[in-house]
Amino acid sequence: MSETNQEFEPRIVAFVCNWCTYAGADLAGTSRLKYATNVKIVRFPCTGRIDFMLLLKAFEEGADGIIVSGCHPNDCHYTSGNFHARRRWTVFRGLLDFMGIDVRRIHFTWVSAAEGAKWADIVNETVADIRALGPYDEYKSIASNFEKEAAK
Amino acid sequence: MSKLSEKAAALLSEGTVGLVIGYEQGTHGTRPKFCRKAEDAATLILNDKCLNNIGGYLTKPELIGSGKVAVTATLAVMRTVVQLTAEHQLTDGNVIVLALDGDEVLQMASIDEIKKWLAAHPEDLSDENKALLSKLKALSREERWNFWINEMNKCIKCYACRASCPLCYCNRCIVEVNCPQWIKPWAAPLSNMEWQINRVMHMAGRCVGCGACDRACPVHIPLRLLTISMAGDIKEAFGVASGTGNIDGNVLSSFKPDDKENFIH
Amino acid sequence: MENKDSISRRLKAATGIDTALCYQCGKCSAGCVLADDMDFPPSYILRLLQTETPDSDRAVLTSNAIWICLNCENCIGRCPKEVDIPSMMDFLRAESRKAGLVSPKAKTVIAFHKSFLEQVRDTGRLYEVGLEMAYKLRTFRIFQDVKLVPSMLAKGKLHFLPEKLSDTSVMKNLFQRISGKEDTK
Amino acid sequence: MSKIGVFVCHCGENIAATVDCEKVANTAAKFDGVEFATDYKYMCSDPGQNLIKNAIKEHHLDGVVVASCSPRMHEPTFRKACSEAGLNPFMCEVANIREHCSWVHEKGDATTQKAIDIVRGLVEKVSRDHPLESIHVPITKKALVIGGGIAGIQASLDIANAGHKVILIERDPSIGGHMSQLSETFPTLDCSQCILTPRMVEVAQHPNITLYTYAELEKLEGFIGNFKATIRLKAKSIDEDVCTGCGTCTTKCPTKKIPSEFNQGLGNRTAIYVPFPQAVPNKPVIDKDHCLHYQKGVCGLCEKVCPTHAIHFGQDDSFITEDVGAVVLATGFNVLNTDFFPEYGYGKYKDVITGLQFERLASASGPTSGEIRRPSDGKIPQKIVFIACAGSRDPAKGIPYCSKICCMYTAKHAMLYQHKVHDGESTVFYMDIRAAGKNYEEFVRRAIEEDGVNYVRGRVARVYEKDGKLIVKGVDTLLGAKPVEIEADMVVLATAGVANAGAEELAQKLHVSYDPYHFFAEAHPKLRPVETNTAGIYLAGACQAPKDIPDTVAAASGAAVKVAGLFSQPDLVREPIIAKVNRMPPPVFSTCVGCFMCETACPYNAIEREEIKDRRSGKVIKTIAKVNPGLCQGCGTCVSFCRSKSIDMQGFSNEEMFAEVQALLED
Amino acid sequence: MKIGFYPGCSLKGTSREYNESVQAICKALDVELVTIKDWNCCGATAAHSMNRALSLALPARVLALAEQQGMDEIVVPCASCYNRLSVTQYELANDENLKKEVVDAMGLPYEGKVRILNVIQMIEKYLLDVIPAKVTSKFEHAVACYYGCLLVRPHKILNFDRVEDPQSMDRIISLIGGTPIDWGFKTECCGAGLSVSRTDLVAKLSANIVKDAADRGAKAIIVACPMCHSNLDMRRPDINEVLDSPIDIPVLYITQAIGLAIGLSVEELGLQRHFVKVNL
Repeated sequence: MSETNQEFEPRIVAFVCNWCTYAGADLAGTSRLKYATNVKIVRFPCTGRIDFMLLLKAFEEGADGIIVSGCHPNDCHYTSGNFHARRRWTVFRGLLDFMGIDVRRIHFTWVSAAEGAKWADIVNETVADIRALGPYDEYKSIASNFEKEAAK
Repeated sequence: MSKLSEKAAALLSEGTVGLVIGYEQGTHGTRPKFCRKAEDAATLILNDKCLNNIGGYLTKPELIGSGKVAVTATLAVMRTVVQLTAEHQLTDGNVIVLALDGDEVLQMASIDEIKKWLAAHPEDLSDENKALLSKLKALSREERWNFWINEMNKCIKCYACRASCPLCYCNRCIVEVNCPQWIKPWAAPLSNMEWQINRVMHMAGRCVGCGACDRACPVHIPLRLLTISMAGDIKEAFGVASGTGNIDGNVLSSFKPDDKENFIH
Repeated sequence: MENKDSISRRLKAATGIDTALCYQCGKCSAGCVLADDMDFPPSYILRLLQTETPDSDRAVLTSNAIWICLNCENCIGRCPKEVDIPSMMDFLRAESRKAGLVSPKAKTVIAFHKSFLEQVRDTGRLYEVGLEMAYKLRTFRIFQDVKLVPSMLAKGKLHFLPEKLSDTSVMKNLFQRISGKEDTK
Repeated sequence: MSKIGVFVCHCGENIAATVDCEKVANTAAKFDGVEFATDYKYMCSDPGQNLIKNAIKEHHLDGVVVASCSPRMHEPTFRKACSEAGLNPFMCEVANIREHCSWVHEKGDATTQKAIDIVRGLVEKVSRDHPLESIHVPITKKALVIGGGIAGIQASLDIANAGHKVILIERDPSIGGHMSQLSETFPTLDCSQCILTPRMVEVAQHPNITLYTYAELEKLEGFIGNFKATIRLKAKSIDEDVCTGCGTCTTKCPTKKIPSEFNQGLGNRTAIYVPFPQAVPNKPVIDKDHCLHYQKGVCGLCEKVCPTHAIHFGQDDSFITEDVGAVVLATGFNVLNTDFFPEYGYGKYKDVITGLQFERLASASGPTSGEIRRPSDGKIPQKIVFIACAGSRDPAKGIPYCSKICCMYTAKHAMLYQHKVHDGESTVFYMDIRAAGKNYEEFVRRAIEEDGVNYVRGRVARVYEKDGKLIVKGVDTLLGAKPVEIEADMVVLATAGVANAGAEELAQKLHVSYDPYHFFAEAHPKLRPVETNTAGIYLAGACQAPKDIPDTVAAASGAAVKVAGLFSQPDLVREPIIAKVNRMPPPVFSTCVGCFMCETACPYNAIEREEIKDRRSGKVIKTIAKVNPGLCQGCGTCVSFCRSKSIDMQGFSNEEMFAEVQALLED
Repeated sequence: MKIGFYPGCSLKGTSREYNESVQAICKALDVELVTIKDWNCCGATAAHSMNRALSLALPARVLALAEQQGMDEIVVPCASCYNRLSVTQYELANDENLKKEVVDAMGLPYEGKVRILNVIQMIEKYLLDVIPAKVTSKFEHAVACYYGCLLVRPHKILNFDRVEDPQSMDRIISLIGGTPIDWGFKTECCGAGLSVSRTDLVAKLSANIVKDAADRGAKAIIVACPMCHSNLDMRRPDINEVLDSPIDIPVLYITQAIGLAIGLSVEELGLQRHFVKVNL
């Protein structure tokens, strides 16, 4: 990959469920699809398991963007974990937006085990979107602020 | 003696309840009053100055013991009783609610009765809150961020918001969990904000809208706006009113297959 | 090819009636008292609309069926998919007139409806003698039902003076405000 | 400080071509807590696995990260290897640097860096992992089968033949279900009772099967392997041990005009009755609602004539409890009442009948001994009309789904009619012919081509009677929606298949989910068709959706295999990847406050209530949530829902996930 | 007892005997009908065939007038008017925009709260209890009760009787001593609005109805709709042209049948106005 030094390389974490999206990402691999290296995947049993605090922690640790992905509605391995997650994200997203946190940096998506190509697209789109938004300095500044205070 | 005081005194002297929690006039506004004897009830009042949510005391066994309790109730207190019962923190029938219907004192002993009363008396947002909310929502995202970061900067992590909230009854709050340390314990904008996000998310579908958190805040962060805004989102997205004691599950522990998902691609 | 201006789409946009719901069981046509007299029975009309082709749409608008439909509502009462065929017929009649594609066979029907509404506009009520006369002038069926007239008069069923509203301008205004929005001609 | 080993696999060139594996290993070696790191060509090969095993022993590793292919591929392999080397298998994590890294990125520093990051994330996770032990749940090796139709019969026999005990309960006085009512069966036209009755007898005589007829499930408690079923034995008013089934009582009973359920109202039965001659058990019951003794306190004739004194008036329902390890639901279906179709005149005109009634007419054991005679006057109908989809595919008045079986049984009915009334004319009004099944299409074509059944594509609008004829107003949509009118002697409605009465109640009793039509829901529509969401409860037959006999029997055998598979284990072993509510020393006991909001979040009803009692006084101090390890499937929805973080998940704990996220983003 | 009353155009013209008989039995049974002042035509089939907004505005004005004149319940004997008024009320209640448009056009306030009764509902609600005591000469005839379309459909909106095989008129006939026959055309359409413009079709449809009734031994057909009446009665010559042999069974309004049973005269009930002679 030809990278220029000027180009901003966003750091992105993906929170995915084991049964659909993780497997979909595996399929992207076995299909040898190519996508950007910026996204690192954390495997959860189910989207229902993804604690909203972990998303905040990712931002705190310097993530510029986040992907949250699981099984399509009605396809959940545990029948309804994704439905619960969907409600949680609806509420969480509204609250974050109200507090001025940039929800454009969190991409929610459903990727099934058969959608390797969709996964590759999602990664590339997210990287491009976050790259366009630039580093999440706003958040990082209060994170480092706190580090500074902690050091005192 | 007011009719309210008479009723409360009667409940105590009959032995129906061992404790009546209510309000009395204090030096600076109203204050909670715990009546254990009939004569204690003489000073009880109940009016729109009674803003503290005394429903919160109901989950404190050290205060109320194990017997029946009566509580003089504003609508917010009634919502608290209903919600706490749905969350198995109160036993239906163990709490007697005394409310005012004009001059008359209503005595409600069952959750169904209280729910009926609440359904007949919906409480809308105050004009002031509405105005504040729409003002904030009209801001750009960056402006909202700056607004809240500025507010969060003031926070001294005293947890008065938590202490005053009738629905913050956990034995161990998430801020006291250190494995992992979800939220850094010291006061700093980030951890303050994380604390508030946690507190508010934990109120999803449960907040009774009493505004106690907001009034308790010593640095005057408009905390109520967070829960009000969220309750609005929930109502819009799922058609569920917050703090109504839905026994079929909390808004986040239930779902409909066709819940809207316009943000998921 | 996608036909964005098909009748089906406009019908759905204007009334919410979705022709795609129809799965062609034919129960509407089976129960329609006039299916035998229609060039296209109701389910056939729906099939034509489902194709969303200009040819089919034209066939529908020029059909006689849409004008002899009685709106007796037998079809919707029995339709397993609750497709509101009577309201659809109302819509198709309006479309047919707008497009100037009214079946020549339907002229008498339209003439009657127009005469009827003119009576209502002018007097607020239906004045049957006036209606008959206007209708006959429109259709040149001067002698239709002429044999009925004497006995109707004898039985007190016809009056030569119309009953009117106290203020007939009320109706004229109402018609005018409505017509401003939609074609009544 | 932990001692973690990191093993980076080249996967031949699959990883090494784009990721600098050596660099990954070298970098990992410097991570906090990493004791040992190396790379190797094929970690999953025997030498690779030995490398891991030896390192565990040599370096006393307490955690292992294998950076290789997807954990969905080789996690079990590596965990097993660790286990063989004495390390708890759950202390081994797999870092996916192949599917998620080497295969999807070009060769370069960024790719190697990503692999390093992934490894770091898992090193941090593994350092917080805890050794976990598999969960063992004892199993009661006895199955409860609910419903004695062909599904329940098949499931019972299969389980019993696998050597396990079965309790079979049936609501009606006899087993047999709908299949016993059928005349011939499609597509072979063999006689239904001829193939069913031997199975019924087999059930009655099988040493492993205990049969309770006239019985219903009252209550089911417990969980997989450990259910406790309470069964209501409805009072039969006879002593079955004494009754010989001689039939004297049924012939003498004076109340003879009760519409026979078995004959679908086309014949009568007595108040003390055996539902049909081949009933199993072939002993009568007294229908209390119609018996003169019970209703008016008179009669008692049966008691007087019974040679063995088996009649016991005043018997009450009794209850028994059974410990069972698995439950098979085989409660079947019903046919939709046709009252909602007033336009077809069912109930108003005697000669408009349902498909199930036609079965009785066509059955040799039926009220007409198998002759097709119309109910009103007993005449043989010369013209007969079959209306398909009477209720099916009709969201307005019936049900929106396709009942699946009607196309075939209607073809069969028309065929049987033509076979029995050679000069008769039969017409089938249909919308689509759904004959997807082995020899099904051929069967329908035979009806049309060889038996001359007239198939008309269109629905019927209405049926009315005139001069002893039923005027059927239909349409032929293939002729441009041309109305068709037939003067028929009899009309047969292919009534829809619907969930059985009480299905919803039963589902709630068992915590089994059901669809909007009250059919029981399978755990997965494709891959787990005979399981329910509640572990240990299985589905057989038409209680899940309308099914024909072959599908029903296949599903029943499928459910039986699930039960036999469960019972073949000494006990139930489950991965310990489940949720757990924390416990603490008194006076806290647990940080759970018992709000039980997790209860509704759990898709498996695995959240139970645990009362913590004072050891001396027995007084309840606190009620907290408890996860039933037999039921929890480990989705973790409750974990992220719990406000006080009192529930955590083994293998994906808060601490582990938190550390992994932090480490992934570390520079 | 006072009820609002909307006669509609037919009852003032071709079907004046319907009006006469409604008024006569109400008077005899102590129910006062108060006519809506300044009422207008409901628009009937013509309006909704030509213009949807107009087809709602005309009935809406009638309902608005009734409200304005303090009526909370009106009886509408004409089945067509009853249908149009009910449908309008339903549509406006379910579409705020439409309601606004229509209210603007007619220029009257509109709430949509008036209860609309057809003549059978009015009889069932107010007269059923008092009729038996007043019956002087039992209406001992076998008759076919013909409901037509507009009284029962669309059922979702009208929610009156059963849409297939309705029974309410049959019950009234039994009450006054008659024998309602079971027949096949209770709710099949007679051709209604096409009476003038497509007499050929109307004759065919009405012939089916008259023939089935006569074949099954009905001595009269009982209706509750002026359009049904004029098609089956006034159009009888056209009908008989279609039939193999002429049929002369009369067509009576349900109110006329009741009137005869409680001893009202032929003239009071307007029976002399029928084309097919009433010789019961």
